[in-house]
Amino acid sequence: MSDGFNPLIVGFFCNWCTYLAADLAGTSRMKYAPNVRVVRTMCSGRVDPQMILWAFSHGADGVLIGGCHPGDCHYQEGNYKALRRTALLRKMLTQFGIEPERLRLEWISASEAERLRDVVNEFSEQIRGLGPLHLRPDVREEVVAA
Amino acid sequence: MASTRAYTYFPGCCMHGFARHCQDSLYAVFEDLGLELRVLPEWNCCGATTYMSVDEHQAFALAARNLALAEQIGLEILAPCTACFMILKKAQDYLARYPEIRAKVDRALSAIGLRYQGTARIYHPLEILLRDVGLKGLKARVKQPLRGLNVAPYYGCLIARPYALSNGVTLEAFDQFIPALGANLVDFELKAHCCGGSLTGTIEDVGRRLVYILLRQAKRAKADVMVTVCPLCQLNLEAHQGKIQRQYGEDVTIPIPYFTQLIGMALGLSDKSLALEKLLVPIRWQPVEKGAAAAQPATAA
Amino acid sequence: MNGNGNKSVKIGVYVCHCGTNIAGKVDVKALAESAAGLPGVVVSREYKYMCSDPGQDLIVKDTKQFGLNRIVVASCSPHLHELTFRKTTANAGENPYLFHLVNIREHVSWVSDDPAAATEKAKALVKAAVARVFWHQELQPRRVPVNPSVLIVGGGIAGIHAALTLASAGKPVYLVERKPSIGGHMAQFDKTFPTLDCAACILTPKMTSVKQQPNIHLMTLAEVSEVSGFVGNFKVKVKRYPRYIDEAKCVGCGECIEMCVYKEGKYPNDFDLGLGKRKPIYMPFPQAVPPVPLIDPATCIEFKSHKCPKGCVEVCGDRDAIDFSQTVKEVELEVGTIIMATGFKTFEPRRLPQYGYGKFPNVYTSLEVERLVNASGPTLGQVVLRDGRRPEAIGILHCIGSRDENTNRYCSRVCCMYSLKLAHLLKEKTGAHVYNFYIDMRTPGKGFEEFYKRVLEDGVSFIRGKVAGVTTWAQSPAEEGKLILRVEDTLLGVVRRIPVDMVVLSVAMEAQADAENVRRLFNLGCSAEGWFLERHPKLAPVDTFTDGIFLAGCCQGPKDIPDTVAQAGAAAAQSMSLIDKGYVEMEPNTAWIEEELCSGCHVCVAMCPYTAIHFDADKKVAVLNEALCKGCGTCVAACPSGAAQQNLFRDEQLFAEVEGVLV
Amino acid sequence: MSRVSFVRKVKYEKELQRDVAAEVIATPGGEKILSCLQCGTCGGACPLSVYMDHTPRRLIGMLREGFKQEVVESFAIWLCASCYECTVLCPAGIKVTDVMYALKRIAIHEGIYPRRFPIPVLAKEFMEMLKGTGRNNEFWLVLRVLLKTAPMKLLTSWPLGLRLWRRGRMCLIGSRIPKPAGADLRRMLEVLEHGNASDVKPSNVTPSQGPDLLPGGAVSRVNA
Repeated sequence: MSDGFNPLIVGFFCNWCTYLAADLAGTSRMKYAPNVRVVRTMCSGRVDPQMILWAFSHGADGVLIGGCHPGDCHYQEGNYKALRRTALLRKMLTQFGIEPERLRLEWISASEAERLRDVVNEFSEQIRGLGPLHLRPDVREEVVAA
Repeated sequence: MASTRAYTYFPGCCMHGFARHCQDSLYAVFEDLGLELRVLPEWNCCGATTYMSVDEHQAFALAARNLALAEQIGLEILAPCTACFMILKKAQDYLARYPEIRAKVDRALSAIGLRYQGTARIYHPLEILLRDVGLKGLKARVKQPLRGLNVAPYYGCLIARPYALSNGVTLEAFDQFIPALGANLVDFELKAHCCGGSLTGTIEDVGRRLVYILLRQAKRAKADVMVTVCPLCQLNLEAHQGKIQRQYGEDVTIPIPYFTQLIGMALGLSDKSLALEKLLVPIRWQPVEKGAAAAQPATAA
Repeated sequence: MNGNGNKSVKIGVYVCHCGTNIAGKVDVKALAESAAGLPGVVVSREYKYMCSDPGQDLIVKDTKQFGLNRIVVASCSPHLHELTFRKTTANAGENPYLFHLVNIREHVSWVSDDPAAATEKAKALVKAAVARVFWHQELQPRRVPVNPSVLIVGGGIAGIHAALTLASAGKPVYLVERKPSIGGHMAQFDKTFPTLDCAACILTPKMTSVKQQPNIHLMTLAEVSEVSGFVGNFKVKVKRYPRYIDEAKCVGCGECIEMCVYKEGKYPNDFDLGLGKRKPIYMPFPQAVPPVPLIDPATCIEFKSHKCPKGCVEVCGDRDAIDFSQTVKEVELEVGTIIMATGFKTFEPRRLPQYGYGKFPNVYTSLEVERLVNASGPTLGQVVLRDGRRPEAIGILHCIGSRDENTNRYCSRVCCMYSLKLAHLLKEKTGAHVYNFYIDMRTPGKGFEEFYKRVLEDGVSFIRGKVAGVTTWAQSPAEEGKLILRVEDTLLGVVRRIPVDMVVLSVAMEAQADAENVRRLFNLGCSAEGWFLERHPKLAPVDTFTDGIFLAGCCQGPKDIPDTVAQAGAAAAQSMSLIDKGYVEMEPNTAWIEEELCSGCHVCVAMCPYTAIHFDADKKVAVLNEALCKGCGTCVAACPSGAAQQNLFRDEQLFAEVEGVLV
Repeated sequence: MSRVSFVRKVKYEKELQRDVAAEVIATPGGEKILSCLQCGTCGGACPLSVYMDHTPRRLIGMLREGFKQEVVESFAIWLCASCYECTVLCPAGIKVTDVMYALKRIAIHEGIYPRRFPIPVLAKEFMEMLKGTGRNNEFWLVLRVLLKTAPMKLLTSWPLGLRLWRRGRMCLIGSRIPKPAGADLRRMLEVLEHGNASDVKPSNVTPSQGPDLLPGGAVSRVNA
C-alpha cells in the first residue's frame, strides 16, 4: 500500500451468517479491502476473549467479529453471549493500552454481502487511521498470559 | 397565542420582486397565528434551478452558505419558494452523500469563516402550518369560512419530488387545508404537473402550452380559484392567461392566489394585508354574511 | 504433542487454480512454494482443478507415496467442497478430519483487486491452515436416525406435488396449509401458459388425490408455531384454527350455505380478490379441498349477536357438522424432514401511485384479471369493467414492481409470459384492442417464444416502453372518460398517449409478508428480498443451510408452474434420500469436558442453549451429554479453566490458526 | 410527385467519443447511467419530451455509446425544466435531472449552443448577477437576457411588466446582500472556481456564433 501502513485484521466469522455473507460477496465478485483474514467458528459465541487478546498480542491491529443478527443465531443465543463478552473485553483493552475501537462486533446475515463489504472497508480504514498497534513488550506478555 | 414560535425565514429573491404579495400575506398569516418569522441575515440567492447548469460546486456552495448561516441561529428554516425549498434540501442531501462535494464546499466556506454541519431543518411554510397549527387549529381560527368556493390545489413539481417534504407528508395530506378553510376541495389530477418554470420566459410557446394544460384542466374541474404554494408557479399561471386565451381561443381566466392569501381570507384578515389587489386576476368571492357564517360551524364543509 | 499423539506430522498442501478463478488473481506458484517451506509440510503442489478426479488422485497418490497424515487444500468455500476433500482424505486411507480447507476463492481471489495483496492474503490463510491442521485429530461422525415422516408447509402446487410424491413412496406426510383450502395461487388462474391448459383441469385432480391419499395428513387453516430439534428428529407445533364445521362429519353438500340468513353474498371473497361476494358461511371456491365450507366469525350473525335463526344448523340436521364452539388447537408432530413450500404474494401496486390502482376502478392487477377471465370467476368469465362496460381497448403494463430500484430489482420471470397469456385471453373474450407495454420481452422457456409469436399474430400491439403513469385528464374528445397511458415508444422513437378502458398491471411476485418470521421459525437464511436462501444457487438449489429442511416453489424465488413442480419433486427426492438411508451423519464438532481440568464453576451449564451440560454433584464437575450438543462452542469460550473443548474447533487449533494468519 | 432523395445514415465507431459518458458518470447524480434499461419511463413522464429532438432516454443511450456531438448539441437539454419527475420514477435509479444539468454544463463550457438562445444566456447572466449582488433581481435579469437574445421581445413583454409594475410587483432597485457579505460571497465562489482565494476575475464563457434557434429544429455545432 502506498501510505505504508497496511493493517492486519483478524475476522472471526460465524459459520452460518457472516462467513456465508463473505462467500456471497465472493460469488457476487464484490471487491473489498484485503486486510481482514477470516477464522471460521461455528458461532460467534465460540469466540473466546483470550483468542482476541491472542490476536492482538501476535500482531493484529484490529479484530472483527461477525455473527448473526439478534434473534437469528443458529444456536439460539450465542451471538448475545458474544455481545456481552466483547462489551466487557473492550473495557479491559483500555487497560492494556489498546484502543477499544480496534475490536468490533457486527451482525451480518448470510444475504448481506454488501454490508460485509462495507463493514470490512470501513473497519480497515478506521484501523488505518488508528495506526499500527504498538503493544509494549511487558504488556504483550501480560496479554498473552491473560 | 400564549407562546410565540419562531422560524428562520429564507425569503428567496422573488419575494422582494414579483412575489411581494406572497410575502405580505405570509407575514400577515403567520403573525395572526402567533408564529414569528425572522429573516435570515445576509442570505444570498439559493442558486435556483439555473445556477446548476453553469457550475455545480458553486451552486451547492451558494445553498450551503445559507444553511451554514441558518445553523448558527438554530431555528427551523422556512422557504416559501419551492425552488429555494428544493435546492436547499437537495444541497443538504448531496453534501451528505458526496464527500468530494462536501470537501470542496467546506473549503470554500472556511475561506469566509463559515462552517457547514448539515443540521439545518428545512420546511415549506405550508408544512409548518399543518404541523404547528394543525388542521384542527386552523379550523378553529377560521373567522370567514370560504363557503362555496371551489379550490383546486396546485403544488407544482419541486415540492413534490425527491428532496421534498418531511417523511410521511403527502400532497393528499396537504390538500386538507382547503376544506379546513371551509372551501370545497377540487380533485385536481395535475396538482404536481410541471408549470414550465422559466420556460414561459425563454421558450415561450412551450412554456405557455404547459400553463394552458393546467388552466384548462382546472377550469374543467370547475375550480373557482387555483391555489399555489410556489411564487413562480403563481406568476406563471396568472401572467399568461390573456395570451393563452388569444392563442387557444378558450377562456382560461382563473384567479391564482398564493396559499397564504387564501388562508388569510378565511382567517378574516384584511384584503390589504393579504395584498389581494396585487394579484393580476382578482378573486371575486363574496363572503357569506357574518350571521350566516356564525350559524354554521366552519367544519361543515 | 500434536493432535495425533507423537506420531510425526506430515502435511501435504494443495493449491487449486480453479481455472482462472483463483490463478487469475493469486500467484498460485508462489503460494505453493511458500507453503512448501512451512513446518511439517512434506509436499506442496498447485493444480488446475483440485476437485476433479485427477486432482483428487494427486492427493491420494501423494499420501501413499510420502506417508502424509495431514491434508490442506486451498481452493473454495468449505460450504462447497469440504465434504469432497474429506472423502478424498478418507480414500487416501487417512481419517477425513485430518484435513482442512482454505477458502482462497470466495474470500480472496474473487474479492481482491490487487494480485499482490491477494497472494499475500492467501499465503497467510494457508500458513494458518498448516498451523491448525497440525493439531487435528482423528474423529468419527455421529449417526442419528431419521424419522420417516415429512412436514410440508404450504399447500400450493409445490406442496401438493411434493406431498403426493412422498406419499406414493409410502412416506407419512403432514401437509399444513394456512388457507381453508389447498390449491394456492394456481387454483386462481384461468389458463396456464404456453399451452393454455385450464389450470383447474390439471390442478384439481391432484388436489383430490391429496384428500384420498392415506399417507397424507392434511391440515388446513393451520400454521406452524414452533420448530425444535434437528435433521432426522424435528419437533413441530401446529396451530389449527377453527373452521366451525367438523371436517369429519361434513359431506360437503353445501345446503348450509343455501340456508344462511344472507340470501346473497355480502362480503368480499378472498379467493376472487374481492371481485366476488360471499356469505359468512362459504366454500372458498367450488373445487376446494377439503370440500368443506367454513364460517367466518367476523361476519357471522350468530357470532356477533347469538340471535341468528341458524338455518345452517337446522338443515345440517343429524349430520351435526356445524360446531360454533370450536377453538384454536395446537398439535405436536414429530418429523424427520421438512419441505418449505410457502409460495409468494403479488406486489401491492398502491406502492406506485402513478398507476392509479385503487384510485381508478378500471385499473386491475393481473391476478384480478385471472379471476375475471375465469369461467368459474365472479363474472363467470365475462370480461366486464366495474361499471359494467365491455372494454374496447386494454393496456397491459409489464414489470410493475419488478426490475425497479424503487420496488424490487429482480425480474419476476413469469410476468412476460402471463401478460402474453392475458393479452391472448382478453382479446379472444372481448375483441378489444390490446396493448402490451414491456421493457424487454422474456420468453426463454419451452414453447414460450412460439406463444409470443402466436400473440403477435393475434394482432396485439407490442410497445417497447414502460408506461410512466395512468391519468384521466383528456387532451381531446377521444380521450374523454378513458384511462390515458403516456409512454415513450422506444422502438419507434415517439412519445404516445394511448386511451384505454382497462389497465392491467402485471404485478411482480414477492416473498410472503411474513417470510421473515417463518424464516426465523425454521432457522433459514433469506435473501435481501425475502426469498428463502438455498444452500447453493446451482448445485444445491433445494437444500437449505439447515440440514433436513428443503425448499420447493416460489418461496425460494419467482418461478413458473413447471419449474415449481420440478423443484417440488427434487425436494421430495432429497427428503426421501435421507429417509431411505435411515440415518444422518452429523459433523463431529461436539464439545466435551475434561474432568481433571474442570473446577466445577458452573459457568458452562448456564451457557448451553440445549441443556446439554449438567452438573454432577458427586464428582463436582460439569458433564456434557454429547447427544444433545449441537456444537456451537459457546461453553468452550466461556470455560475459565480450559476444561471445555470442542472437536474441530479446539483451543490449540484456533489459536494456531489466529497466529498463522498474522504473518 | 416530388423526387425521392435518399440520405445515407451510418455511424462509424471512430466518430464516437466514449469519454463523454465517463464525464457524466463522474458528476454527482450521473453515476447510474450505465444501469439504464432504456425503458423510456423518463420520456413518458417528462412533460416536455413531446418537444424534444431526443428524449432523455435517447440522450442516455447515446451518451453511453459516445454520440457526444448529438447529445451536447441536442435541443432537449435546454427544454428540461428540472421538474424531477423522471428522477423520481426512473426504475434504474438514475438522477436524470442531474444528467441533464451535467449536459448543460458541458454544452455551456464548450460553447455549443445557438447564438441568441436565451437559456444558456439566462444561466450565465443569472450567475453574473449573483456574483455582483448576491441576489437576483428579475427585472434586470430579464432585461439583460432579452437585450442579449431578442431585443425585439422587449416590445411584446412590456405590457406584463407594466401590469406587475402597477401592482408594486416590480422592483427596479435590486435587493443585495450587505457589502462585507457580498465580498465574502465572491470570495467563496472564487475559491471554488480557481482552487485558491486569490483575486482572479471570473472567466467569461464566450457565446458561440451560430444560427438562431429554429423552433423545434436542429441545433448545429457552431464553434468547431
